Amino acid sequence: MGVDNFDLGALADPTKSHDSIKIDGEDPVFLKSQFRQMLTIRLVEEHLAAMRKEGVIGGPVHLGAGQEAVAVGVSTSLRNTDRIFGAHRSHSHVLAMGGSIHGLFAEVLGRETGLSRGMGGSMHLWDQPRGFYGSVPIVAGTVALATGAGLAAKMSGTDDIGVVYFGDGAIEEGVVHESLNLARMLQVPVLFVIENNLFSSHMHISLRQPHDATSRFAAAHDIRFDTVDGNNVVAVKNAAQRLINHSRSGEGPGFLEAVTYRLYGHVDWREDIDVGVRRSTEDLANWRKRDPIKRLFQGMEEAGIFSLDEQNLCEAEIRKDIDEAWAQALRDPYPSPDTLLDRVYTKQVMG
Amino acid sequence: MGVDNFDLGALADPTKSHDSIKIDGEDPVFLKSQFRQMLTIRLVEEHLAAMRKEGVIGGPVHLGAGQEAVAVGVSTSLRNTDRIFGAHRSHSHVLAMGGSIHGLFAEVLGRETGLSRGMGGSMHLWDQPRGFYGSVPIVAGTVALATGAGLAAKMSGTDDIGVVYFGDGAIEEGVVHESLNLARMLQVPVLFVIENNLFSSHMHISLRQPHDATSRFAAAHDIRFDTVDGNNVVAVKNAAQRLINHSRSGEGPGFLEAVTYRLYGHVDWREDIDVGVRRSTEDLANWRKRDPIKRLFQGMEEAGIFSLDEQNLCEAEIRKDIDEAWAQALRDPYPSPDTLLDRVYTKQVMG
Amino acid sequence: METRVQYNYGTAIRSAFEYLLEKYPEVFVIGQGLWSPWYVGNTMTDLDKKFGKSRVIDTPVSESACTGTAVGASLAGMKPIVVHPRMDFMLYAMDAIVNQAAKWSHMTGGQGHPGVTIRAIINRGGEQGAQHSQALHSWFAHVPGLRVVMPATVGDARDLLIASVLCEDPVMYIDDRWLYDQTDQLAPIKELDLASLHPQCLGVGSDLTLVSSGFSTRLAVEAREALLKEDISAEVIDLRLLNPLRIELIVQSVMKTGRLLVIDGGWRTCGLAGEIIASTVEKIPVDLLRKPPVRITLPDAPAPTSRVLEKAYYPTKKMIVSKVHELLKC
Amino acid sequence: METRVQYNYGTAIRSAFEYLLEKYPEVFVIGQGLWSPWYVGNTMTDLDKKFGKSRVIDTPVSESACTGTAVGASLAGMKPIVVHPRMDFMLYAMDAIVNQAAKWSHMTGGQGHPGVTIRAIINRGGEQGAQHSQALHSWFAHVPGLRVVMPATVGDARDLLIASVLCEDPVMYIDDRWLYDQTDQLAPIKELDLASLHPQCLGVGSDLTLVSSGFSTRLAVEAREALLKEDISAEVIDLRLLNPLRIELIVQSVMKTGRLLVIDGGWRTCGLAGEIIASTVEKIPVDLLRKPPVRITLPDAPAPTSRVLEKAYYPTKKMIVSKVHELLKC
Ligand SMILES: Cc1ncc(C[n+]2csc(CCOP(=O)(O)OP(=O)(O)O)c2C)c(N)n1
Ligand SMILES: Cc1ncc(C[n+]2csc(CCOP(=O)(O)OP(=O)(O)O)c2C)c(N)n1
Ligand SMILES: [Mg+2]
Ligand SMILES: [Mg+2]
Repeated sequence: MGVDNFDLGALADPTKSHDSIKIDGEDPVFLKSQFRQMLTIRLVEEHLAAMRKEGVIGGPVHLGAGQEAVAVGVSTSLRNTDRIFGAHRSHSHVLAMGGSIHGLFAEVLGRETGLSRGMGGSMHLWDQPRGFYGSVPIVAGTVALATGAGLAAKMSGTDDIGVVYFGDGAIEEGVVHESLNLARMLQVPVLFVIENNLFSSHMHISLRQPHDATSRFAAAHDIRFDTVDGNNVVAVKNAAQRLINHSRSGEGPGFLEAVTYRLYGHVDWREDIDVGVRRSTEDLANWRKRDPIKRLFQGMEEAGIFSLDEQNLCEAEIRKDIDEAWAQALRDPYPSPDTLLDRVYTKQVMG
Repeated sequence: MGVDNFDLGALADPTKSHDSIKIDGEDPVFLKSQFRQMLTIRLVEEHLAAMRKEGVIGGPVHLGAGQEAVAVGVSTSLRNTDRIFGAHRSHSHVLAMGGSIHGLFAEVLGRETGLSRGMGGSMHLWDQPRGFYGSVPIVAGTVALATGAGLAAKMSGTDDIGVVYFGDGAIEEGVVHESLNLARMLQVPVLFVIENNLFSSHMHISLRQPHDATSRFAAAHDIRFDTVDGNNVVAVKNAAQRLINHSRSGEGPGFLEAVTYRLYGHVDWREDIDVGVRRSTEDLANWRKRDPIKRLFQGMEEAGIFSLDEQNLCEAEIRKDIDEAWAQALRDPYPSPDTLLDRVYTKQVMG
Repeated sequence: METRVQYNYGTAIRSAFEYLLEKYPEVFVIGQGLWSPWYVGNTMTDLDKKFGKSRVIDTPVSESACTGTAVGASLAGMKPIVVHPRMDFMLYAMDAIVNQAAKWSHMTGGQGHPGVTIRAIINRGGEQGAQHSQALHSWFAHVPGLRVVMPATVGDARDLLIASVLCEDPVMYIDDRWLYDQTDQLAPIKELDLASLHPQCLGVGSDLTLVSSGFSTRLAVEAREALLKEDISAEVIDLRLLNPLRIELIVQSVMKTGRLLVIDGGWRTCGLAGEIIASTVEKIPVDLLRKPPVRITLPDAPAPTSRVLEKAYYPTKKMIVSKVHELLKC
Repeated sequence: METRVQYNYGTAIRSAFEYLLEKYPEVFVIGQGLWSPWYVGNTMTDLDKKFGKSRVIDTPVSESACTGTAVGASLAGMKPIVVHPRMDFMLYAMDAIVNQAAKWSHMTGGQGHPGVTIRAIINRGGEQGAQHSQALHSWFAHVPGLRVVMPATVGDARDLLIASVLCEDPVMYIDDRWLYDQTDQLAPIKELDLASLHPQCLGVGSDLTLVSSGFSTRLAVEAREALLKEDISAEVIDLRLLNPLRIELIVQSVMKTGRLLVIDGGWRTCGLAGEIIASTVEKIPVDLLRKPPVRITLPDAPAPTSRVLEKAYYPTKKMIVSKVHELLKC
């Protein structure tokens, strides 16, 4: 049995793919909005990193800085009637669907005005009006859930889909394999998006799996898949669009492997340089050259549709939004301690 | 990513492989012992079927009649210091290692003299002195256990291996996929033997998986594998030997897919003709033509090394053993009810 | 007058499925054995033929993903029922049940409602042994966020399944194959609200209080009848709902009788029977208790296979009667 | 005189690992985070460097297979310890623990001995929320065949880990990160026999009995000190072993004091605290109880994240003291 493409090769090589993003044929207005979204996510996360370091944020934050192109590229083809699920590193997944910065901040600070009404923090986000059906930190915990949400869409006769973002670590959980098989057998419209950032906390993928291309499992389960440079928003967008169209038109699940890298360490603001294998200062420097935001900027600048001034203006606007949202969130109230038991069940026990 | 061999094709086609087993180059004495073992297992199971039907046996029996070539072929290369695990359909796995017919009968009857001292019945067998480390009816429940037992052998510096028999249904459990990855990463000497009999209780594999060759998962996990006609004891033996040598020599796990069919239904004596899809009278008749015992007999007879008379003699001897063992087991005592709590822990709570 | 129809516990369950599938397009069923004639007794016969294999879904052997899929579908507005033909198999599905379904409402600030129903069948006896006999209801009663239902009567078998599926919270509906042959005449279906469900008194009495659920309630009712012949008057309270647990009726009864015997078909340590005792004694002035409360449970051992050991393992009516005699001794 | 060495709870655990790995070639450790400097606090620092990565094995994110692998290795004569940095993650591994490890000895007629140790860390607080805070010890106490150990003191942290690993039965060793900073001077290691372990009295008293385990014992000890200043004399009993549960010492104590308060850091319903109450009242003549027994537990809700709710969620010394005041009133 011959399988020829089990390894990511150049896609996982940090010395490759430093070039600017090719934007031929893409709409400039659209590209600028993609850029703005990615930059927003980046600046939001940098802010969270700083506030966590200062101790203003009490709970853990898992930052996805460096991986913004995945959620932004995928969300292009999503709508707020889809059912999107995330995991522990999901700020980008919510924001890419237009989620409120203030809602995210308030949640991270445990305030009543947060996305999950202060009951979730960074690791449990909910923004159902925008299609975001939740994220949780149990690794792989949402993969079957998204399958079910996709199944629900199919049963209701809509062409909405389920989506789940998970990692190269999560695919080591058995439930993912079960879900791939079940989704395939029931022809569920669900997109499995794997952000392969080569790490599961301190463990490089080479310490955990014999090959680094996780889409080999999609192949084994007969699920249509694609593998892309996850730091190229245009590539992500195009691949996602194809797979999503496939699912919307009733042809079953899709699997998108986006190869990327996180610029922070596993949790909070540190860089985790000293931890595990193959997370060297040098690698990190190389991955910074592959920054999805920088590369999109370069591509647009070279094509003459965007300038440093425009970028600066954009950045200033975002920073203003962030500052306001943060200030507001800090003023927001905490949930009242006597609501502790209020949401265990939908209805309280009655007399 | 191209994978070319996801389907069993002719191996799963009941109209194929009716021919006699090719025995060129095999030792006649050895072949006769293989034949005797297979016939013993068959007759033991037919006896169990009859006794279950009569109600003499109180608990469920999952019969593997038709699948004898798998355990017999594999066990050829095993020794009693290996660590072999089974599942709900494991009579053959124990007997092929030389397990006692009386011990099995007594266990099935819940007697103190049984393989598991009357605490297990047909679905929980134990014969550690012969290398059999246990079988249990939770589907896939022993797959990780065998991985651990193989790891233990490696850590102790022996060249013993773990072995686990499981089914095409079991591979749908997530823990199997986790175990394949873990075994591969730790280079555990363990042989995964999948008896692909195309059914999981009433469900044909086509209702459960998009392809019928389960070894596609071994490929995805980078585990050396082979796929054979599981009703050809010579083919099973040769493939198992290669994979076992590979594991014994420190090269990690192996995966053997043996395609076969059970002649009884899922549980007890019935044939399950009316149940599920693709288990028709016609299919069953065709699979009977592919009977592993009949085909070996034909091969040996054609080669002039075995005759009908010899077969009859062999059968008569086995029947005598069976009758004696059964009679003895029926006379054996039940465990005493006041031992109910004796084996919950190795030591009782002390003062 | 209402017309009543004859059911057994098994066909009562089936009629609940039929009602739900007919009336609610959001209802679907997923689990192992649903296209089989034997997996789940007579409780789902031919539902796949009547409602189609896309609403009555038989599955690969993947308890974890199937349960998670049902949870996800419920978050997206469906009313799925996932069926586990044996509770033992659910040990593969604990993450979906305990980490996900039970917590989602709380974690999302009351916005996400995983209104999934998990039907877990207790299917023991018959020399099947330790991995095919478990009754883990006490585990689920321990987990906040789950509702746990354990119908003892034919009527409850039907009506509580319907109430479970219509409830917006995750519900463990636990039925016991040893009850399937019970029969009763049932009035037409009324949709009940699980959140306002109470335990029920199945027989008034004054000498002592018997508390139980599921199959143990059947034993308790039978024991009550036997005791009546000796002029011993036992009050039988059937819990129905184990989580959230409602203790008031039991407290009132024990205030009256001063004696409590709890019967449970699960293990003893940290089990339901102990919980009933603790919750009751906490609420009763010590001088109203005439005797220390007592429980009858499984011994703290896995289920054996051999028939002689099975006989010693499971609680019986006889054990209840003799425990009652002890309790009433001076 | 014995020389005593200064440890904290975390380094005491580490010293147990060191002792075991040095003395017993059959010991190995497998789990997530074992090559990381942060996953398991200071309890395993550099063990991989000292004993090699083939005996201290970090793994893929596969709790189910890793646990099952350890169970299988133990059946084959090894003494493995599988580490779960958070108990919550073990919900993926329930089959290996409950269907397999707990049952194998019984099912094989006492021939198979899965002497695996499962180290489950309670790692809550810090706004981590519902899936990263669970304390499921009551679940494991419910399962016959498992031994469950919950060390409260620095000495027990070390010695009970060693006893667990040397025990031929499957043992859940449950430690709590909130205890890691406790310090003590320890005498040299003595190998204990888990099967003959008893609860320990950590402070004699006559007015009431406080029962607890793990971190709750720390709260109980602190409460006892505070109460002493008010001339209230509380007896503190630390359970140590939750399964099989040994109740004698508690019964004796309550016979003496007539009052029982149980503190537990798990949920209430079908939890450990209720079990202690039930097992105690069953064994005590009702007229020896001066007051109904009382328990302090988590509220029956998942763990919240927001710091203000966390504060309301976890039991405190203050709560114990005020409950004691109530118990002693009139
Ligand atoms: C069931 C479970 N096991 C382990 C963990 C600890 N853990 C949290 S995040 C993480 C890494 C997951 O890696 P991956 O899926 O690749 O996501 P990434 O962190 O790279 O975004 C691990 C092991 C957990 N939260 N849940
Ligand atoms: C965890 C679990 N799920 C479901 C079952 C019910 N069950 C018993 S045997 C079986 C079929 C397994 O099929 P396969 O692995 O192919 O083995 P075969 O019966 O064909 O030998 C099933 C589903 C079980 N025993 N355990
Ligand atoms: Mg990753
Ligand atoms: Mg099969």
